[in-house]
Amino acid sequence: MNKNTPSIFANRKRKSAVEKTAQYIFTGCGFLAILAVLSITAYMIISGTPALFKVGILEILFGNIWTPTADPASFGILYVILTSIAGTFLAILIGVPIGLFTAIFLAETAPPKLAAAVRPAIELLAGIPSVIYGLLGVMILNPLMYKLELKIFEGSTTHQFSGGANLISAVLVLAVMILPTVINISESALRAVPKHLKSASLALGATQIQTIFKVILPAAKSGVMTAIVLGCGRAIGEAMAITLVSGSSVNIPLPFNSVRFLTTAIVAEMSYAEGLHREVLFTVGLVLFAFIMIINIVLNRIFKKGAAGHE
Amino acid sequence: GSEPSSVTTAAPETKGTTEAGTTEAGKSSAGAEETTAEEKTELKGSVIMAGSTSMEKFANALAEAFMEDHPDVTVQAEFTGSSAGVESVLAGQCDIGNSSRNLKDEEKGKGAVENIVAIDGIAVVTDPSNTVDNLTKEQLISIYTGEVTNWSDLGGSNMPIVVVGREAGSGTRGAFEEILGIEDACKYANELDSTGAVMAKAASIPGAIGYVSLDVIDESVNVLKLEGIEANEANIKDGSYFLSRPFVMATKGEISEQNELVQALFDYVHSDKGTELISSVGLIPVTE
Amino acid sequence: MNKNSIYQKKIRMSDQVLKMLINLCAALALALLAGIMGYVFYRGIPQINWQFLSTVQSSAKGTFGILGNIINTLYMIVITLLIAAPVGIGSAIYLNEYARPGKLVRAIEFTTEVLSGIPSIIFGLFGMVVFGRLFGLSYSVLTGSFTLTLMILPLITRSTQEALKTVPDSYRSGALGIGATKWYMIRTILLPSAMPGILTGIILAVGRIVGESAALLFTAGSGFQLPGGLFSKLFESSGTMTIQLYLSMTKGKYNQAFGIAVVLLIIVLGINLLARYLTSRFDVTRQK
Amino acid sequence: MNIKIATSDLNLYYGTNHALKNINLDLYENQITALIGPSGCGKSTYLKTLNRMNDLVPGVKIDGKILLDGEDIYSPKVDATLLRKKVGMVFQQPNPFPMSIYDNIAYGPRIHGIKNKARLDEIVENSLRGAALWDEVHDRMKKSALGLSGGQQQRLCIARALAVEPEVLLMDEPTSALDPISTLKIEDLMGELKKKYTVVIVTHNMQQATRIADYTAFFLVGEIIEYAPTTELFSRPKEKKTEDYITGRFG
Amino acid sequence: MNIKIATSDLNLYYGTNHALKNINLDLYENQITALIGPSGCGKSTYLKTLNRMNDLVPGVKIDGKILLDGEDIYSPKVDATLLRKKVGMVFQQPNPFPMSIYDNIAYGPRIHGIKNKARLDEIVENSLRGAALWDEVHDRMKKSALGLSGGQQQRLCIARALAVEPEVLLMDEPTSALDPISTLKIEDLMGELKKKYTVVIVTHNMQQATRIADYTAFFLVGEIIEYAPTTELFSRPKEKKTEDYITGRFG
Amino acid sequence: MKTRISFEQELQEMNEELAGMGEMVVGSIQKTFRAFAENDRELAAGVIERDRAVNEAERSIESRCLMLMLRQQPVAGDLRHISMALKVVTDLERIGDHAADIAELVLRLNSGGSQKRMEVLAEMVNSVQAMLQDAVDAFIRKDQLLAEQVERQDDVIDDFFNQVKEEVIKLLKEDRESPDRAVDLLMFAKYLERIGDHAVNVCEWTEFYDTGELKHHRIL
Amino acid sequence: MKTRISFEQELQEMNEELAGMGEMVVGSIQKTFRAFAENDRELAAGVIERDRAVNEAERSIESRCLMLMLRQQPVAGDLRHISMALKVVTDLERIGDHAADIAELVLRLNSGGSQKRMEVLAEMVNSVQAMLQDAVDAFIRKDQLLAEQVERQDDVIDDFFNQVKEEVIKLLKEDRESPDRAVDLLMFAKYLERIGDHAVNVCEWTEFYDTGELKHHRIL
Ligand SMILES: Nc1ncnc2c1ncn2[C@@H]1O[C@H](COP(=O)(O)OP(=O)(O)OP(=O)(O)O)[C@@H](O)[C@H]1O
Ligand SMILES: Nc1ncnc2c1ncn2[C@@H]1O[C@H](COP(=O)(O)OP(=O)(O)OP(=O)(O)O)[C@@H](O)[C@H]1O
Ligand SMILES: [Mg+2]
Ligand SMILES: [Mg+2]
Ligand SMILES: O=P([O-])([O-])[O-]
Repeated sequence: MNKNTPSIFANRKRKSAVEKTAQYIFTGCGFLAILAVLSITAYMIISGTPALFKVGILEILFGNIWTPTADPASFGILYVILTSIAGTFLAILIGVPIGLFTAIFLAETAPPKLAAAVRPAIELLAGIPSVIYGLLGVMILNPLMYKLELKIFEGSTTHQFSGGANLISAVLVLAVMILPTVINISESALRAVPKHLKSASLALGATQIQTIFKVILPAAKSGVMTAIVLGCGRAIGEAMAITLVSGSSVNIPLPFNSVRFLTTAIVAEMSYAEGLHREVLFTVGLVLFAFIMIINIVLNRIFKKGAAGHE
Repeated sequence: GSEPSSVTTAAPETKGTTEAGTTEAGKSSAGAEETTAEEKTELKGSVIMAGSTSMEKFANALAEAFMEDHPDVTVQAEFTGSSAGVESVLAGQCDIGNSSRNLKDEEKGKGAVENIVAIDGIAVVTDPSNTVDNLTKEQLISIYTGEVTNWSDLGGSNMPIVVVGREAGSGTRGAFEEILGIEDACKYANELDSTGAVMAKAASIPGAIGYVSLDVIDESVNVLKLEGIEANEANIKDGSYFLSRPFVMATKGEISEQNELVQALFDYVHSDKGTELISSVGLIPVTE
Repeated sequence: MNKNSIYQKKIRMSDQVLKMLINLCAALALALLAGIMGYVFYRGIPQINWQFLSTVQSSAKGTFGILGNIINTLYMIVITLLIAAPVGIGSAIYLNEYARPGKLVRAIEFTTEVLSGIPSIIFGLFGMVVFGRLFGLSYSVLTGSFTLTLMILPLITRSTQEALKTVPDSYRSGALGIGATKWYMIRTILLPSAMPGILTGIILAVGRIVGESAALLFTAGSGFQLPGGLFSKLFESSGTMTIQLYLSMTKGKYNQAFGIAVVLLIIVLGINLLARYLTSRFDVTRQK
Repeated sequence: MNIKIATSDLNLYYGTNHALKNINLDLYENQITALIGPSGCGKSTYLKTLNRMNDLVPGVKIDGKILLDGEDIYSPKVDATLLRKKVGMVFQQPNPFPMSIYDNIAYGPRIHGIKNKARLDEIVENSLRGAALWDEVHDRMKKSALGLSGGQQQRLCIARALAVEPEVLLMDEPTSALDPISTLKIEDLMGELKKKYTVVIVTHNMQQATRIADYTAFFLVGEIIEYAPTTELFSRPKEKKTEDYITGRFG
Repeated sequence: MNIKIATSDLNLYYGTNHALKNINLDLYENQITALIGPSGCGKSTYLKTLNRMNDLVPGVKIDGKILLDGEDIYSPKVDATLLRKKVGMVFQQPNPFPMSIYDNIAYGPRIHGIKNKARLDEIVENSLRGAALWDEVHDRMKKSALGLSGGQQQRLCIARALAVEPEVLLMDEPTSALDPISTLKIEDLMGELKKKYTVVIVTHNMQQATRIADYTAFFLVGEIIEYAPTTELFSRPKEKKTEDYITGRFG
Repeated sequence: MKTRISFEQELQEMNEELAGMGEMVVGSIQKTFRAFAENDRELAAGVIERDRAVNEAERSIESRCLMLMLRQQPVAGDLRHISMALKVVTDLERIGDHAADIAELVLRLNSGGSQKRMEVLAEMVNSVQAMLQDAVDAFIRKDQLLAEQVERQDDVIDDFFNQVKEEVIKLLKEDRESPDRAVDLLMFAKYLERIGDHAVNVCEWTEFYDTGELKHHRIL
Repeated sequence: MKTRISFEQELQEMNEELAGMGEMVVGSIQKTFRAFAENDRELAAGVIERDRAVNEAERSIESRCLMLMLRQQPVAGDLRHISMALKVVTDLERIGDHAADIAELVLRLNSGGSQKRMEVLAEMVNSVQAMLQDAVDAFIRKDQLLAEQVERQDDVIDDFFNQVKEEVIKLLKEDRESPDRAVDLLMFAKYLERIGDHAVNVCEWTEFYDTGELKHHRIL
């Protein structure tokens, strides 16, 4: 019935062996990623939770006295948590608008040649080690801040002078540090907005600015959101750049107070801490971890909802 | 449970064992520029030290000098703070834990052996522009506990005091607070995690005060007299300058139980060359 | 001549204000960023000389150089990529091409996302305990590389996935439609097409390795010596340039820090240029 | 018939690429004019000169004159946004904004300063009716426009263009991304539109041009080869090149 | 005429979506069969069952029988790669691989184990000739295939499919992304192809179906409404639904 | 939403014009025959006049059909409809022509004054008139049964012609009629016969519209 | 690369078949006239036989045209070409019919035995034959000049018919011819006249192919 045409029934085994092997290897790789995350998560939880119960959840999270080496030790990290929240929030508050507007400038309004020249420079800045921002913070920002502090708190007896190493300095360093990231990602999000949306808006008689703010920006929302999430992540996760700049004392996060972030708390003390103190530091890590997760999930949820509305 | 112990048991017993035969040509680059190839027995391998940042200068100098003598040996030093050093020697992560304070009993209880190799003073420093050049012990205490916040109260110009100190695990801080009897009572405006950082802060911030290891002192800061006594080798030796503490190179178990590299290193420290080295970096050798 | 002529220009206030804001922000940001670069170069360039680049620091001679750190950085990049690139690309291929979309894939993607969000300090902790202590690798290139592998794995996986996603489905169906097996199709069509994206990911990863500090301080250590041997180096404490920059900074050795910063900037610049070159070189859609 | 848009001696260069060569074309009011020609012959380019969308392309050089109701649209006095309000455009790919159906239509009026809710509602309804879409979507105005089918999206884009009350409608291959049924719907719609608007449409589909257009211009490498009433051009083209193209014997 | 592919009682589900309902269709050897029908009616789905490209879609359930030369292509013994060698496919969007023209064509033969350079050269030339592309590209075989025009790319894809010496060619709207001239070229090519291959083509363009197909099947929501010789179906459809669809009076 | 509104409308218009032409032709024939029966010269002259309109209708419908072909690419029923129209107008026009021809004869015959009526011819006239009426009705209403019935009528008409011819020859032989009139009468019958033929053609096209077949040949 | 190869081919085929039909019709007429002149009964019978083939050619060409319309959506010259073919076959077929009709007359007339030749008729036959030949030539070669020339011939033919008619009437009156034959002769002339008309139509469609106009009406 099928003249001399070859049958389609399988006859080759070797080929499928290669296929199978490839599949197994890739599957293995896929699971390695899961394994890594699981083990880190497990590790964070296993090492971070015991202290919560030993010291007491409320005492750790809402206590405001941090004397880990005293006897009896006190492990309240409220100020540290507040610092991280306030610091990140303020950094985002400063960095994101500036970054976003700069991105708009580069993607839409700048002369193409200027944009083409600036873009690689921004990329470069996004790639440089964050420590360099810290270095500049210490070198330039701190002395400036101290001058400001001396002016503002002149004659104050209650204020503890921080020598310029304070929340504002840290926030500014963070804000500048996330700037390239925010600019980069939101610019590419803006660029990724299909050109035809822009044309459609302009063709309706909208001005360039109206088009940018009413069409392009909303359309790039998810990308901008990603930029913010990443900026947030970088800001909240940064340690080395701000250990020196922030003064690293555990204090209530007021602008001119020397403060300690969740990250710097770990960097500062992890190396020598032991016993319960060490466990508490892991708890700090866990809190940090939780923050990152919350930011990711909440922000993702917000913008996914936004996007889902348009399905 | 608390994990350090389990980690400790899993760690390998020894580090820096002599590696037989794997010497490669490029390896002796450090020694190549040397004029004198030593006659000593061919030691090979590496020794890891970790701990005090105050001891950085000493540790680096020691490592460098020792490696000069033994080109096939690498001596690495990490500067993570005293407590961390002791912690990691106990965890088997390094061979020697540098500590700029005496070991605590619990540390000793876990098997750490206190090998004092030198004595160091703690200098109290301010920024160079500060006119105050002497503090009493009480004044020092009141500054660090936050009772006095302006230099004008101490005879200086009207300038707020920026209290700079070390992080909680620091040997320097431990010794400083212990000697002054103000453990956990200090109100730091800056808690920095290395000696150098304190120096840098003190040097750059007007009104700053900090404490550092004596051996790092330079012209960038103003060193205060305490109770009228200058911080120098002689005053520390005779005990009139009250801020001093030992430099400890802790091992897990006695020195004799360590591998030959570590033993050789301690031998070197205690040799004449070693003593000379200690003095040359501004420390006081222990004479025993 | 007609009621609604097109000859009447309108000025819109809100447009003007927003435009000004955009220009202002851009000017500020650009000035800031330019200032940073300028300042770093201004401070750093004078520090750079042959000795700075070709020696390691010496306490005895009181000289400073970063050759050891440069070599360490190279080690870190090579070893990390050797591990992370195959695994990352492999898992991306699994996720995109093999796994049936469903809970499992979503789980993996979610976890990768989580992984990429974890602050590096936490990786540092994890690496220190697991690789440093549990595996007994102590402070070493390997500890650092393993840790960094975890850190950049999501980056490589994600960027590879993105790159694979941008490969039009039509290529897949095209290849499968003429009877290619899956792996053959991946090897001959997908990977070459995705290469620019994959390379970008890898180069970004290199950037992160170069720039990383927090995760390395506790894992790779801060050693600055030249390697003793090609392989023994893997087990030695090795501070990268960024770590050295951090250490110099904390010690207030700002000049050294700026010198290193300049070198780092130049390296990052080089990486970027390389990225551009490679992505265009491997861009299969380029019409030759 | 009135001349709505008069083009004279128009030349356009993209850098050194002479994309439009000495175009002279009168577009008549309330007529549908189709632009046909092979790929790359300059149809879209010409269309875009009519509402100055080409201004946005860097390196474009234009000379010659285009008069809209006697006003030179390339005069420096012209406000391009006013021009574009008058000369609406619909694109090849349906491109609704990622917002609700209502907001899509209201976008234009809002931009031109209409805030009043009742007025907006009215405009939205009229525009949707004008685009023969009202019946299909009036009960889901708040839903995202991206949920519509391709053909509905394209009619939405037409409605969106109508909402700013243009006088001329430019359409660049408005049905080429649509299935035959949607295409026929839009073609039927165009018959309605020309009662109120002057329509210029670029199409690759010659049958479409014959079905809907009153006039047809045939472009070839930047030149107009022939311009005539559609049935004339398609039944008795004067130029050999036109005949070759429309009968598919080109190239 | 021989029956090349016999489909009987074919049902296909995407999850719970019953995409093909009880399809019975005999495709004749060396004939062109066109599948027409409105968007989403299952044309592509049916086409893809013929070379098991649907296997790649998760959640697909298929029952019924498809016999290719009497062999059940859904038998577990079937090697899908051998099947696809026999049943080639060309897609809507021209999808040349991002490699040289030569490598594109040689891709298939190489998969199937042909290494010999001379033999490959021969296959490449024959395939390109078969796709009426040889004359246009023989002097730039090493250039990237992406540099070709859309119509040339599509013919390249056809040549690529021919290179594995298939017996059946499936084409899913092969000209819908092309301009009219390229479309006509490909249509002309198909007339040649059917001399050697059995061709099944999905098209939205009914004129195209009338121009090229010997048989036409009209699909509607997953069912075959009518299947007849093309001129018959287009001049005297038996079903009202068919007539409504082909005369554009649908919906 | 309805699609192809404009197409439907154009088809509709074409159809109406076609029906109009059909009626016009039937009207011409009726008038001619009435003129013949009632000896009404004016009526006959009117028919001749009217032939122009019929010719114009033919041109107009042809034009419409070709425009529809050009613009709408009709298939299936639409194509059959339009091609039927395109072809059928020729027959209608010829019928119109013949009506005018007959009207001319009528003018001449009636002027002759011979009141002698030829019975067969009168019957034939009635027959053809009924047949044509039916054909046009069938075609306008697309009534296949009626169309088939009309086709069967053709033989009757042919018979009538032969009868008339024989009658005329007889009359001539018997010298009861002048050769002039005889020839005219013969022509009259010939025209009637032709009208019958064309009516059959109209019916055949009507059938074609339904089946795509013409005289049992598959055309579409 | 050439496009629309298959379309061109189909057009070509249609054209050839059309030319073939034209020649077939001209051939029929020639044979008929030869049969008439040479009194060749067999030849005349052959023409009658051959009419079937002409009818079939008409059907076949009509079918081809409609298929081309269906499948190729012709425009411009192609559309005019195809629609011309579609319309012109009707005239060709009618010419064929008339050839057959004449052949029948020839069978009858020749059997009659009256050797008396009517000169006018012979002239008319030659004229019509030449005219038809020219018309078909013009149409096959798309020769507009020739076509126009042929159209002008029509009046000549009409004149001939009237002459024949008068001649026949005269013959009858003078009783020189039997009424049977007279009627047949008249019909002969009538058919010739019709053939002339149809030849004109053919030429008109030929002109339409060139201009889109038919009798000065814009059709396309
Ligand atoms: N933005 C641009 N920059 C440079 N050249 C362009 C640009 N847009 C179009 N061109 C060139 O101008 C010429 C005309 O292009 P245009 O888009 O007007 O053609 P078109 O007739 O619309 O073709 P299509 O049918 O493919 O849409 C082409 O040669 C094209 O390459
Ligand atoms: N991969 C898939 N998963 C789920 N459903 C699908 C998938 N592909 C197609 N469908 C559904 O199956 C039905 C038939 O789709 P198919 O693509 O075969 O239609 P089509 O006739 O080819 O349409 P078009 O003309 O738009 O290409 C549709 O309802 C579609 O939504
Ligand atoms: Mg275009
Ligand atoms: Mg499909
Ligand atoms: O670094 P320390 O010496 O203070 O531990």
